[in-house]
Amino acid sequence: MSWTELSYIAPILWLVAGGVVVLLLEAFVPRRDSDHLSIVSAVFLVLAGLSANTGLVRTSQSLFHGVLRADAFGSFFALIFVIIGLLTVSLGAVYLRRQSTPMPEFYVLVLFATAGMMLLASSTDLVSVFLSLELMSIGVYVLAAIERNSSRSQEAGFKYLILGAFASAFLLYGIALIYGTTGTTQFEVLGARMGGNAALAGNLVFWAGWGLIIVGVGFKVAMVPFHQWTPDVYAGAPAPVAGYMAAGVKAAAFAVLVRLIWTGMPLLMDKAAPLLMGFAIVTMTFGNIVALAQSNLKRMLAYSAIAHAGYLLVGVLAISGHADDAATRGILFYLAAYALMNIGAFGAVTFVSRRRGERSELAGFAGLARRHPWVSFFLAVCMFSLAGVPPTAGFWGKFYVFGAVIQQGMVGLAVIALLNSAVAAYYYLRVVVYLYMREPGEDAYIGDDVQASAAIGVAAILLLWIGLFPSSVLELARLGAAALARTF
Amino acid sequence: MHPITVEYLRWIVLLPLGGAAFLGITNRRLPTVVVSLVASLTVLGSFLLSAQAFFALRALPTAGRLLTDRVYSWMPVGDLRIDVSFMVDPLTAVMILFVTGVAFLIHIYSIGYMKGDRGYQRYFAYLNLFVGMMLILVLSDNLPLLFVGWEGVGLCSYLLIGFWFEDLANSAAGKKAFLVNRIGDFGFLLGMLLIARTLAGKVGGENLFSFAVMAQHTSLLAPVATAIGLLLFMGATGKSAQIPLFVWLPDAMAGPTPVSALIHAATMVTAGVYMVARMNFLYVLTPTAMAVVAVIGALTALVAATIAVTQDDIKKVLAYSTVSQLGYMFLACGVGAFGAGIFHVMTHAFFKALLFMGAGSVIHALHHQQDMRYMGGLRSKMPVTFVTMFAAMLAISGVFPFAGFFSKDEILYNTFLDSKVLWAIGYAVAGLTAFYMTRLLALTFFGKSRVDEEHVHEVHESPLSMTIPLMVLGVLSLIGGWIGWPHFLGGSNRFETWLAPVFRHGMEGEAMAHGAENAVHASAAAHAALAHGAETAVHAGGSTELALAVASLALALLGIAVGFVVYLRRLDVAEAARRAAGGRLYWLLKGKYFVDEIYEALIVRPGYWLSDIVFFRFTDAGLIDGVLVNGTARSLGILGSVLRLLQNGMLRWYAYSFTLGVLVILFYLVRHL
Amino acid sequence: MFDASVGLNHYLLLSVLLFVIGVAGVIFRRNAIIMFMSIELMLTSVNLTILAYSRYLGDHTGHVLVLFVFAVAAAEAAVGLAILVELFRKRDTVDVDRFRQLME
Amino acid sequence: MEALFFYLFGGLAVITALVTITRRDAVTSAFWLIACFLNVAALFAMLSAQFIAVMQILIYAGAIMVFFLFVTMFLGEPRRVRLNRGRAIPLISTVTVLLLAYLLMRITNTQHRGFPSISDSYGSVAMVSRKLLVDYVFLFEVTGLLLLVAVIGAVYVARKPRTGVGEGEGHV
Repeated sequence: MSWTELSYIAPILWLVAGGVVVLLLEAFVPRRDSDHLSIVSAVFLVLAGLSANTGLVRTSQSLFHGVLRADAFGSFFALIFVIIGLLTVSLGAVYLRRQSTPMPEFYVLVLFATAGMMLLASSTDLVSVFLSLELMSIGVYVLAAIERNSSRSQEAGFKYLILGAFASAFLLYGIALIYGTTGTTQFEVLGARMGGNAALAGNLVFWAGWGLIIVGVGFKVAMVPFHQWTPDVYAGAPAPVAGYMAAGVKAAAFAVLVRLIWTGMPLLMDKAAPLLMGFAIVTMTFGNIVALAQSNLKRMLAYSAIAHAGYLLVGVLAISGHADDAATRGILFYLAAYALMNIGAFGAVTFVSRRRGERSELAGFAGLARRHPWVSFFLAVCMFSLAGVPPTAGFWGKFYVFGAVIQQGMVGLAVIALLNSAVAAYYYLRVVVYLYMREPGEDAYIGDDVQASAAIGVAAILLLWIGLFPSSVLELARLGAAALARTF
Repeated sequence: MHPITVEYLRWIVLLPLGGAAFLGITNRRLPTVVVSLVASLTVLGSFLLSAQAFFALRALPTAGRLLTDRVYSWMPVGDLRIDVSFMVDPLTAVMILFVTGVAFLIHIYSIGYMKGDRGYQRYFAYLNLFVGMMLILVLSDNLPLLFVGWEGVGLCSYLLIGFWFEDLANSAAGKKAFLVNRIGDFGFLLGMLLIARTLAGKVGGENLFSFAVMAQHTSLLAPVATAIGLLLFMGATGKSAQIPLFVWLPDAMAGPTPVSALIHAATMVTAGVYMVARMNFLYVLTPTAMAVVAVIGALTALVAATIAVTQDDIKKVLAYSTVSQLGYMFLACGVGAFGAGIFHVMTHAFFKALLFMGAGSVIHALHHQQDMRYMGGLRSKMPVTFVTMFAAMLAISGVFPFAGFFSKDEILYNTFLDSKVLWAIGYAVAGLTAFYMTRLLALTFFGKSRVDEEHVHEVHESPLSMTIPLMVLGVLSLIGGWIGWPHFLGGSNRFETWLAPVFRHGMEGEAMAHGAENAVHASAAAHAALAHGAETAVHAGGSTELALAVASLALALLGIAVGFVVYLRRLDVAEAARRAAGGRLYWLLKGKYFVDEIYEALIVRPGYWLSDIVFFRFTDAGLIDGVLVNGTARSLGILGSVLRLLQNGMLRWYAYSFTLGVLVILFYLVRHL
Repeated sequence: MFDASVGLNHYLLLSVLLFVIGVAGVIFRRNAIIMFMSIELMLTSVNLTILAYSRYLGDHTGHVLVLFVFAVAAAEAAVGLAILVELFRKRDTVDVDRFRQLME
Repeated sequence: MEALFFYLFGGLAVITALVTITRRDAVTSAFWLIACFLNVAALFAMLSAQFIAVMQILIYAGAIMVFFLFVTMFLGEPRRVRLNRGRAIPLISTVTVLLLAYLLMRITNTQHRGFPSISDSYGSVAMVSRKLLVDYVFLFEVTGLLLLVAVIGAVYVARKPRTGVGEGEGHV
């Protein structure tokens, strides 16, 4: 553990330091409100963001005996997580201000869980994958249950934890089987051994290991049928946390999935493609169909999250393993856009919510545009982005991912995905209908918080900005994808 | 040949968009005058810039008529370089001129029409946004940017249809429009991705979606041209309301009348035609796709026209008429006469916008009465509206020398060269068009007044801001076609000549595609279109064209005559016919106006059978409404409600289904290894 | 020197048995605490697999992994039981079938 | 001799595990689970993982299970949370579980291999700690962070809310 190595993981260290500082501040400088803590957290997140991506553009450095890898792929995700963290902290501050009891642990947990996400995205060892996944998850379990006065929140946390631990056991089983059959947990060695080993290709235990790892990661990305926690937990957790989960946990899990797929290319794809294809189709179709029947924004977003997991899996299927892989690039871009639109959408729930009870029924959003034209506009942008309407970032995400799929010759799969997103437009659109074209009812929601609307605004404006000028984000995504190609 | 860069092209788009942003940001806080000025002046600015571009273009030699404005590199990474880049070639010049021109007139008209409406500012913001999006669509030099405009106009159309959102049916209509368009967009997007797949990595880092690059690489596209052409056309059927996706347009008439005039007559619905014409280099590679375009166009024209005959709602008549005329335009593109199609797009924009705005004027005067059964005799009370609408009627019916005559004649002539059957359909539709438009005029302006007693004395001509646009468009409906004065009448068809460079590729490509035995015929068409070329070809076609023109003029006049006779003189006959025909027919027409017995036997009954049973009830109500629109939504919604029962909150069930998933994976692995 | 009677597959099969018993506990039991303990059983059974493979490979990575699993199990138990206690205070039950405020 | 111990401890582990998940009341279950873990620890030891075996007894059977017991008793069990018998779902789930067992066994049973001989130092504290504190020292630190998060979380959730605002809204 040299200083050089530590300097590569500076973003993670900043976050951990930030968490500790917030913890100490809370213990020794107690205050009634916790706004100062949100500022401290934001400062450390910014420091983490600034320290990311330094000198990693063309290098790919193995760290700590192959446990982590510092490369552009990891730093792309580090930047995403910093943005997610910043938006979550600012929405969380709004949420915390409304609570009767202080819960400064919110910031600590967000910082630590974000560190876990970064670790996960840089992990190149199955042991490290397991540990950082748990570091992230445990933080998020508590975050989901953070509203102590609400048994809904705690039920959400508990359900997530039980199912998460259940899934972890399967993931661990998969790791055990792969370790046993290959004798290694390190991605690089694993990739090398898979490359020149015919016996391994026919080894059932080895493939069962991969299958169980897909189960474990599939749980985190909400792949059907491992998705069941998603609607309940999104609905029960406070909106800022739900947004954080939708954006961050999904991105981190896809990061590790993409790294794993690259490690096992091309053998893994040959074997797993039909299986993954089935899961991808079922996942997006199920998510979209059930989302049609939702009348609650948070639940709708949960099912939409499932559907988007399906789209992303379609993208994963198109990973070719060649240098300059279009699918990987598309997935990275998609995840960045997806994170913003979800945080924006859940932010709107934060915006209209009150101390007692969260407000996320669609009916309550009726006519919101008259009272809050800006927030409505931002929310509409998020919805259009989710639906993939140009020129928002969501359009480019879909364009890139599905384009890569077609380029790989999987036209049928792309057709299914595109039909799915055509259906999906219906329920995203319904939100816009409510915002702009419905008379507000008696219990119509109103919001008053400037900070919340600013956070949603940042997300929406970034979405538009990325949609209009996608080149910078795409360049980062390209570097990230290229890092994988060069490494393995 | 290097295109000339002119930076003002972007301002054609940015002016209305800026206006929309300004009006949107200062939500409901500006005085009416400021709103009106900002909204209409930005569009006027666009019009003036378009005119400047047009004249700049005209000053250039024929082969070099291309202005571009590359704003920035949108997507510069890897194989897929995409620019935000605008261009004006002769085709675009025509489009932007009439889009901005008509839009400006409609803005002026709206100032009067929307006076006192609560959402005045919001309305103009949407209208400006729409114009901006439409201009992006036609100015774009590549497909993805065109798609932005494509989706953008769909969005604005949706917003404007649902403008009076107090009426729930309106937002439902908006939803229908959006959804049908999404189905079309699905095809469009897929087509675009197929192009990317075909061209990626083969065009050397250029903007592979730009029309120029695609046109240069038609040999690469040729193997998949049919698939791409059909997929893109699927998008066009959605946007331009063709079979089977035409159902949204009549419902879309729920919005304010100027919106119908702008979006559902003059501009947005023609986007599909524009796109097909723009992609002419691709379509000529694929006779199959061309045939599909032509057949769909002809069928839509016929079906919509027969439906229009039976409608009582004045806006519904115009809506179906629009669908029918759009069919004409596709028919033209399908037979390779892209120039004629665009010509009809332009003339149609003039007279159909006029018809809608005239109808709006009537509706305005009658306190939102849209049912023609409660109109009549308005001729003397609304003279300006009457005269201008009469001109538009003559134009759409194809009476010489009104605008519609020239464009319709050209379409029919070109169709005749390609297929006699399609020509016969088009010819019949021409007669039907004259008939139902006459019916509309007769019921609205002639005969005795059937206006509600309470309002009958209040009926008066609309204010100047509404009548001036009517008059301008009336003049355009008369003279707008003269720029395409055909050779056989001693003109030089300057419109065709003007567009010829754009469709040059197309003509050559078609000659290649048709193979040896058809090459002569195809090149004859090419020469006819190039017009100033081979004198002999023109001459040979001249007599046929003249004969066809006379025939269609005769049919139009016959249609008009029959229309007037039936609806002014023989209403008693119609009344008797209704009783004779029994309740079923009454149910069909839901009104008391019936066509003559002969028409009933010859046209309405088959037309009814065709339109109502086959297309309306089956296609629209059953298939489209039931399955596609509500179907996807409702039946999937029901399925969704069932599936969400899986989400029963039972932790153990979640763990169980999780385990089932694991079983599936393990079972798969055991079976396949 | 190979032990002919008990080999790697014996340990693996035993581990499968324990794992599936754990899965059964999670699926069948309504008592949240027993459910939780079943998950601990699953983790332990995986540990057995890991150690068997480690022994087979003569490698110590598995040992390290098992130690980490201990830590993770402890962490999950601490957080999970804490949430459960709070839930119990509000709902007065540990029957997971009655944790159904969130559904559909 | 080794086979005998394997079947003895293995059999006992399976039996105690089965008993664990079939007891009505969680306290009893916890005791049986501890018994199961002790048997598993013996199996660990047979796999030359002496250090892990000790840890299994100390941490798992000791600390973690004591924690379970403590919480269970704190909650005032038993609350008549029964096994639900006689419903359709358990039948299907039984089939599912048996299928899972069958598939996993069929998969793992392909490894028909004995154990190679290894050096005496295998599994010793020294060897394990070298691996842990050299190769995996970074993850060792991460584990510390993980436990810190768990402690913060657990303390936060279980702690009586500090009703600083005096709203009196805090639930009991």
